[in-house]
Amino acid sequence: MLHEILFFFFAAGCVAGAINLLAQKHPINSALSLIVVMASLAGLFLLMGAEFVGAIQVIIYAGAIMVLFVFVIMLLNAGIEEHTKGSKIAIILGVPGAAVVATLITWILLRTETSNTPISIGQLHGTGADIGRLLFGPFLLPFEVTSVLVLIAIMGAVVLARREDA
Amino acid sequence: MKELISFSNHNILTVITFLPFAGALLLMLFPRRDRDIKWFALLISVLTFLASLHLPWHYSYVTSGFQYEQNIPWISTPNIHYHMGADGISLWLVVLTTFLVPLSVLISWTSIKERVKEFFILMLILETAMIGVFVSLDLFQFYFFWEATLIPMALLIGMYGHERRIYAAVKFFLYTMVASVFLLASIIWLYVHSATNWSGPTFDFVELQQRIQAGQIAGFGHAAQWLFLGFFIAFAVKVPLFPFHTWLPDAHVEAPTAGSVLLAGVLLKMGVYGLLRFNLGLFPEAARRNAPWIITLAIIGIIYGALVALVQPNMKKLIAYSSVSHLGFCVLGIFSFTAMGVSGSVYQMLNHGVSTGGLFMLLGMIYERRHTYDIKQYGGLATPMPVFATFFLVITLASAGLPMLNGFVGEFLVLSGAFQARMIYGILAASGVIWGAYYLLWLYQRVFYGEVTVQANNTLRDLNARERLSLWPLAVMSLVMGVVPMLFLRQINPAVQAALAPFSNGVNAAAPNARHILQVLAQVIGR
Amino acid sequence: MIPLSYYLVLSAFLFICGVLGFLIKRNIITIFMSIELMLNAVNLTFVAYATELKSLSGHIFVFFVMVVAAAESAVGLGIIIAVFRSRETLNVDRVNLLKL
Amino acid sequence: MSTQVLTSIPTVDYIRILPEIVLGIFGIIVMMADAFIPQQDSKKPLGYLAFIGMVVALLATLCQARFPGIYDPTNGTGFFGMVRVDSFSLFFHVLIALIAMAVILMSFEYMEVQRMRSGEYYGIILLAALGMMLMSSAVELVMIFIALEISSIGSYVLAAMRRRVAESAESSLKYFLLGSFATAFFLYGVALIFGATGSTNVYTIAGAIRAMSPVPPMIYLAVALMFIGLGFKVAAAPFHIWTPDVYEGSPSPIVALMSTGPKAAAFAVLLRVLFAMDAPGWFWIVWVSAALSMTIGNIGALVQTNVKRLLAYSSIAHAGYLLVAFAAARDSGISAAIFYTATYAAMNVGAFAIVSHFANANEKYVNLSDYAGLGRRSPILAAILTVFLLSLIGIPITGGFFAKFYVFTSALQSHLVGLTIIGVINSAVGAYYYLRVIVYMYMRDEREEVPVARMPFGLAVALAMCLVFTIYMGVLPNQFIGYALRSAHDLVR
Amino acid sequence: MDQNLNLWIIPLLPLAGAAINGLLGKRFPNKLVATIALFFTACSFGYFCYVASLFSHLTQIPHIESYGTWMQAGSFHVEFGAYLDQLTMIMLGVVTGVGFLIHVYSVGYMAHEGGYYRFFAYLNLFMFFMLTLVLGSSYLLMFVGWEGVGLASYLLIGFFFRKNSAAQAGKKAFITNRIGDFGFLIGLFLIIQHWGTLQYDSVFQAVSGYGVETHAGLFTAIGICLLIGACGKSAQIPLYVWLPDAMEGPTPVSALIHAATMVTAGVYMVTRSNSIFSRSPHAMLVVACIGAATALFAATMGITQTDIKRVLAYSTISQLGYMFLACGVGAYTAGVFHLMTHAFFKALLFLSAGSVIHAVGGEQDMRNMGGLRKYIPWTFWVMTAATIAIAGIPPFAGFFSKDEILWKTFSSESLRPVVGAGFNKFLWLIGIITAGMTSFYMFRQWFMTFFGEYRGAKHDHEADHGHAAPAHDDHGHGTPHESPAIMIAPLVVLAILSFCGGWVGIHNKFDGYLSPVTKIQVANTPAAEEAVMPGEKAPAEESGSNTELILMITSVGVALIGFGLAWYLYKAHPEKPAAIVKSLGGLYTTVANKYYVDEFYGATIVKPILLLSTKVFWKGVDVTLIDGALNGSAAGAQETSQGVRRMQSGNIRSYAGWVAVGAAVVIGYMVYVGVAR
Repeated sequence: MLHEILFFFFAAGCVAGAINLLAQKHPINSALSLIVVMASLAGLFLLMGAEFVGAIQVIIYAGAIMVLFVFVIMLLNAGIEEHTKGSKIAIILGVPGAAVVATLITWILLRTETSNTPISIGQLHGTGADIGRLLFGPFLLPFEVTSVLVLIAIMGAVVLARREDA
Repeated sequence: MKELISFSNHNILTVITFLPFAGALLLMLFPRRDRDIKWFALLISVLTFLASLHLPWHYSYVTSGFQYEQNIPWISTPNIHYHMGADGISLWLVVLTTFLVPLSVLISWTSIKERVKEFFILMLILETAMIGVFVSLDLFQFYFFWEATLIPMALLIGMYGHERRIYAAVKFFLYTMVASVFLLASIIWLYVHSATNWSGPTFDFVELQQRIQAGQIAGFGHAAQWLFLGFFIAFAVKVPLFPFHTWLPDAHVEAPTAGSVLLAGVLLKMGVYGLLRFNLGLFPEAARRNAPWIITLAIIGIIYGALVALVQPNMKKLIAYSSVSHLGFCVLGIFSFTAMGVSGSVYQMLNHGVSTGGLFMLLGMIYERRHTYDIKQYGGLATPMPVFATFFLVITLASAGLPMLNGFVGEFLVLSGAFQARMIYGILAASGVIWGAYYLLWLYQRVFYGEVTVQANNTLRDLNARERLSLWPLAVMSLVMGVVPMLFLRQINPAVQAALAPFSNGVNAAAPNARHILQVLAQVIGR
Repeated sequence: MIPLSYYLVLSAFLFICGVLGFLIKRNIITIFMSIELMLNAVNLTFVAYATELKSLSGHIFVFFVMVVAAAESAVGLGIIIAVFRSRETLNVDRVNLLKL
Repeated sequence: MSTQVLTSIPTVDYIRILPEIVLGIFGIIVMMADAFIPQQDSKKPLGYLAFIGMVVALLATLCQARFPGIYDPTNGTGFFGMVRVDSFSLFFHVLIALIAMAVILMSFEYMEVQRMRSGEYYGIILLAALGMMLMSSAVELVMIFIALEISSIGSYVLAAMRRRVAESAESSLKYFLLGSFATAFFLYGVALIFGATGSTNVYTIAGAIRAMSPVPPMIYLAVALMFIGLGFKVAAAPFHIWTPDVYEGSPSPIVALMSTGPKAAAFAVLLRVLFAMDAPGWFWIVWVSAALSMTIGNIGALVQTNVKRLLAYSSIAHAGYLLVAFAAARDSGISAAIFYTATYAAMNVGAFAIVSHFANANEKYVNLSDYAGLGRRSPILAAILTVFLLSLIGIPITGGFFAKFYVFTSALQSHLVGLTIIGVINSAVGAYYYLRVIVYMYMRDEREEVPVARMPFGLAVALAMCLVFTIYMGVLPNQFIGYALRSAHDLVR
Repeated sequence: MDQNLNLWIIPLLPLAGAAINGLLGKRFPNKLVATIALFFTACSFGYFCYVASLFSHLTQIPHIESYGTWMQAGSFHVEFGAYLDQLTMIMLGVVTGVGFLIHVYSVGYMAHEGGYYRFFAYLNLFMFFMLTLVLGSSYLLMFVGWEGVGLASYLLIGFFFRKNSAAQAGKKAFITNRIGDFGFLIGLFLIIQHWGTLQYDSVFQAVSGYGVETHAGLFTAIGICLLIGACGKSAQIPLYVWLPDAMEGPTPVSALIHAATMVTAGVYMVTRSNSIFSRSPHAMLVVACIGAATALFAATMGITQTDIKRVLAYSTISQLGYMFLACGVGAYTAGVFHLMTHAFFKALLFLSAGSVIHAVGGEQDMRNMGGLRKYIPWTFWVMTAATIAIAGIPPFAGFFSKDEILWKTFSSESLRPVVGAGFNKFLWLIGIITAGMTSFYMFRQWFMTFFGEYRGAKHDHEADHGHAAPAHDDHGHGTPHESPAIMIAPLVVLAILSFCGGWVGIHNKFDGYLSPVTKIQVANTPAAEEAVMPGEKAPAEESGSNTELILMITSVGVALIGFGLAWYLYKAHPEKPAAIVKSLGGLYTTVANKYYVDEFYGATIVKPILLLSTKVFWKGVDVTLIDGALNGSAAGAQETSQGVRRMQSGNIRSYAGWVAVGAAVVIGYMVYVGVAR
């Protein structure tokens, strides 16, 4: 029962955050909504026993990444977004397209039998230790390669942020 | 000695084909000293011509099929061979090519003043490609050379042409390009479906012909009509057959003289050659089925081209339209499926190369002096330029099909062949003879006769030695081809017989009634 | 017991919210946040499936997605700063020098 | 699972990622060396270093090829099934290394002319190349995703490298936002396929899909989502929309890289996903996408006056031709696609090399009208560009011809007559706009104010590479197509 | 086996002359040019005489020589060869003989013209082709000569090429001939189609198996096709229009080509093909009708002409009509006989007309002549002989041949299968009327030229006179003067021939000589003998000769009436014609304007064709339809391209929108496949 309550609580948080993200005019509000979504997701992760993932969801996403976002919003002094009508296509084609996509995905997800499998706490424990074993075992190579990804991101960020002197 | 001849017989086609290309490569290394470049280009092209004389010289009358064959694997996937070979038809077309190129070099001697090096490089590359088209027996290789002619020619038009050169070059390029992709698709289809139980797919013309005749190609029955059309459209545009001809006047008017000469003299022949070699050779049934409307188009082309030529105010355009008319004869002859018609058609190709090539050279000479092709700008030229007038007259008459000059033999045989196939073909097409005389003589009258009307024409100088040198061979050839056609027909005839072998029974084409045309159309649409 | 489909549909909803955000938001940063939302939605799917399949590689995937998201956000925000520097705007409708 | 942890990694596995290791090391060296070069100095030494790195990576790849057992068919996978070295991956490794080498070479001059001082430029190229290489050898979706991101992020950054130009930042932004957008779709697809099969390894998934009967719609949905993501990366219609803008704004050498390297790698992934993974149901999607790409690319290019934009549209069209080979499937189709990728890389890199040479400071001269009379002022370069353009048209004796030829041959072998006809008509239409460039170069009167610089050595080498390759593929494609066939065999084995 | 006569020498000699003069003549002095031209022509004539001397010794006639294959395709082949029989002999004689005389005349006539070498080269070239025409052993060689003489005619008519009218006339001649040649070609194709060859011997051999057609069939078709060719060359209705214009050429040319030789090629062809024509009464009928109609029609126009050469031109057409009439009624020999005599007197007429023109300094309008008798007595006398000859007054040559034709027209039975005997009488009537008219206009010309007072101005108006031959200005003559001896000499020879050339026809000698050529075997007609060999043997010999005598007297009478009328109107009462003209009004204008035939052709054929070509074909089909469609599709592609461009709005959100739509489609399809399968 608690499980259900928690699920619906976090799910409601996700949904509300996502809708608010869309609804808010000021980016900082959107960013805060996104943090709500992420935090709720972390809750959902924990609900499914994904401890490690839930933790880093908070640390990396809600913590690091969103802080970066907020920082940049502040840095660039972004105000309330103007309501420009730059794109009719996005509204006329894009939104119906997205709606179609949503409908189709949902439909398929719902009609697949496996989807009805109940998920309960403790089915799978994604503890740090297990994850670590995997990361340094079969997923060693991706893990190591991630360093390259980070490296390239750092170099890119440096290049982009640096002022080019004439 | 015998080994030497056998060796040279084996390699001669390669030598002829790639000698100009080698020359072009060497030319690239030349410093930009125009004089040396011209002489070198002339030397190469003359050497090629001399080498090509080997072909008729050592032609064997006892063996049938292709001669001077060379067949070595080139690419294994797909199975492409480097397969050279010539029969009586391609042999003379090769000689025609090598004959016209030195003359084109001569005619360009002073008219090309800028980017001389590029000009002659392009011309020699073009020669290689043109020869390659005629001697390729591998369909892929054929297409390879076929496309390769496109670029140098388009560049020659576009770089050295007149005011609307770009339009003309692009039109020429696109027209032929669009058409030849269908050729490519058809060739690939043939290749893909040519595999048999005991041998892999092939591009080899001879091999394909055998497999088609033996019915070994899967799905050929259904596809034949489409393949035929795919080949046909590419060749018909090149010929050019009405209504695909509109690129030709533009291309000719804008092209530099040498470009026009080679365009009319050789490139158009590639289309007719293709029709004869491939459309007839590979799809005899479809050819017979489609002959009525193709002949109809050819006849329309003959009359239509002549009538439009009649009213052109621009000399070069006039000759261009006359080409439409003349090439109509060639197509007509081929699709008459009679020995006379086809031999005549091949002969007409050679004739047209000589006489129309000559006309374009003459127009080039006058253009060099006055920089206009407008007929109104001329009149009375026979007074200041009698030698020019004489040459022009000879070539004009040759083009008009005067007996004892070359045009007659071809026209006569074609018309006679067409007449045998179906009386009305011959009668309608023969009316082209009247128009031919009309527009050519009218042109001649307006340009050469009467008093000199434009002051600038009074001081025109007559032809110089170089120009005469470039015209003499044509005039002589016109006469020789008119008087001793057997020199050429001896080798053409067996090849024509071979080409017509699948048509030997029930030679006559079906009646060209409206119902038949509708049937063909329905077939085309219905698929 | 919450069926798997609840998670999946929730995830799909979030994903589409991200897509819609991309389509209707004008501020570049918000658009970028929409993308993050999409990635988060995918993460939810991964975790849900991982639980269902009792396979930890789903978690691993989420881990990598996060790393990638972090890297992307570093670079992405750098790009946004660069754009802001040159155009003095964050409105995506005004960033259209390149067109046609 | 715990036993796996204990299993030590065999040495041979390191050889399986040897080129990547080399590139990683050289990337770091370049990055660190950057610190020792004063800000205002030319970064050319870094370029040399990067070039050497690429050469070493190339040698490493060749070393891989020589190493016994490494790409032995049964035992090609390493790192717990993360990467697989086979003819297919080797092919793309070599291709990407060569592309990167050419791009580095042409960048020397470009950096000078554009007064770009970022040493990271070369480092990022190296690391991005690493990502691309890894894409071609990765057989695990995690690995593929990360590699894809490495190459993408590298491309995003490189696209923004023209720091003085607003367009560059904008193109980077567009690339980045839309790229991430598409990546999200890809990722979603991965998630679904993971959910449906319980695996992220391409070959395991293939096995699972084969075992399933009927294949659940979920798989189809997942394949659709993955196709959206990858279709975006290869610029296939209808996901091509970013291409012209991004290509126009990015630095020319980077466009050369972007339009070939990541694209080739993405095609490799697409090949893996569609064929090795045995993805179902995609035939008509690819068919339509191919037809659309060809048509939109060629039609769109007709009226372009900016050469880079024109080549961008052309790249959409070429993606379409490539997809024709995909639709044809079978060994011949796959090998045709592989062949096409390589040939397209050669001619396109060559074309962009010349474009970047002519572009001059701030890429001022990239309009068609700036090319007027080039044939006279710079005959050699114009001639070389002509060769590339002719190859792009598909004229014989150039590689482009054989590339198209193989594609259409395979299409006809699979009885795709309709697609073939659309293809050949398109290649005829496409001739027009390439020809327009040639027309401008040779047939229009020159504009004196457009300067023509001398051809620097680096560019010459890069051009020579591309030219030789283009012609070689056009005259003797034998060996190459043979290799492509073998790769195709390896891929689906 | 007969000896090889090397007949090729006969045509090749003039060709050699033409080649030498044409290629090198420009640097030669006029004397040398003339010598070369005369030498080769004379040699040709001489060789002909040599052949003639051997002719009677030949065992086999026709004597056929072959020199090798000209062309071959499939089973069809044509040889270079010579075909020598009596007909050929006559034609060779006329061509080389008269040709030589006219060459001689030209030496004097053309002495002061520019392009002397050109003239003689052309003239020799003409000889070559004409000899090829008559000597060739196949229809194709005949066609070669046929077209070749057309070329020579074109060149020579346009000899004064600076004159637009001359150039125009040359072109007109060539093209009108081409129209005829078109028919000829079709005829040849028919022959090839049925007998696979064009060699005379093979064709005639093949033909001999057929009988006379009772209904129009193959032979009629061939015959009419050949006839179209003959109409073109021999200036018959409806293709006669070129001949009057051809008078723009130098007068010797008119004499040689447009009177004596080339224009008679049609008659030669019909005669040569008699075995074909004789098998088709229908074709014969057409030949006869065209001949008769042309004879009459041209004669009416001749009456109104005032240009001395044009009168002769129409007279030529009219006389050719006579010959066709003869051939049409099966009297080939009569036709050829008239051909020969006509060659003599018409050449003479032209040459003396030339002499007159020469005398009065290029003037050709008879209204500006008169009284020339005193100034140029030689010319006067030879012209008198010729005029009497053409008028058909015995014992001059024209009388014999013309009388023969009229008699055969009256009596022939070869048309009997298609028309009744009355039709022959009708044709005869036309013939006799024409004869009267001929006599009238010829004497009119004679009177107008030589009698009365000299009406010519003093030649100072030369510059503004359209018809003036340009090069006579250097004479500066105030009064008409006689031509030099070199011109008079050929005239005298021709005058003698005109006088006595007809005597060979007495007692049907000529007929007998030619009969082997025209005698053919027709398988299925019992009456064939008499039908096709009229005069050879007549069942009612006595009554026939009585009728013949009556007809003879009638024709002479008519000729005399014509003379009398001419005398009355143009000698006795020179003011009368004007009054008559006035009274005739529109009729006269119509006839004087040649029935407006040229205008009619121009308005109904030439103009519409040019208009059609320009407006419909060129501007319509080519530019608008085909290129329009192409440019339209190109523009369409550009439009589409602009559309594709507009997709590229530059807005990221729009791009995302496209991606979303694409995604929706892709996902939609895949889901459809996944679920539906």
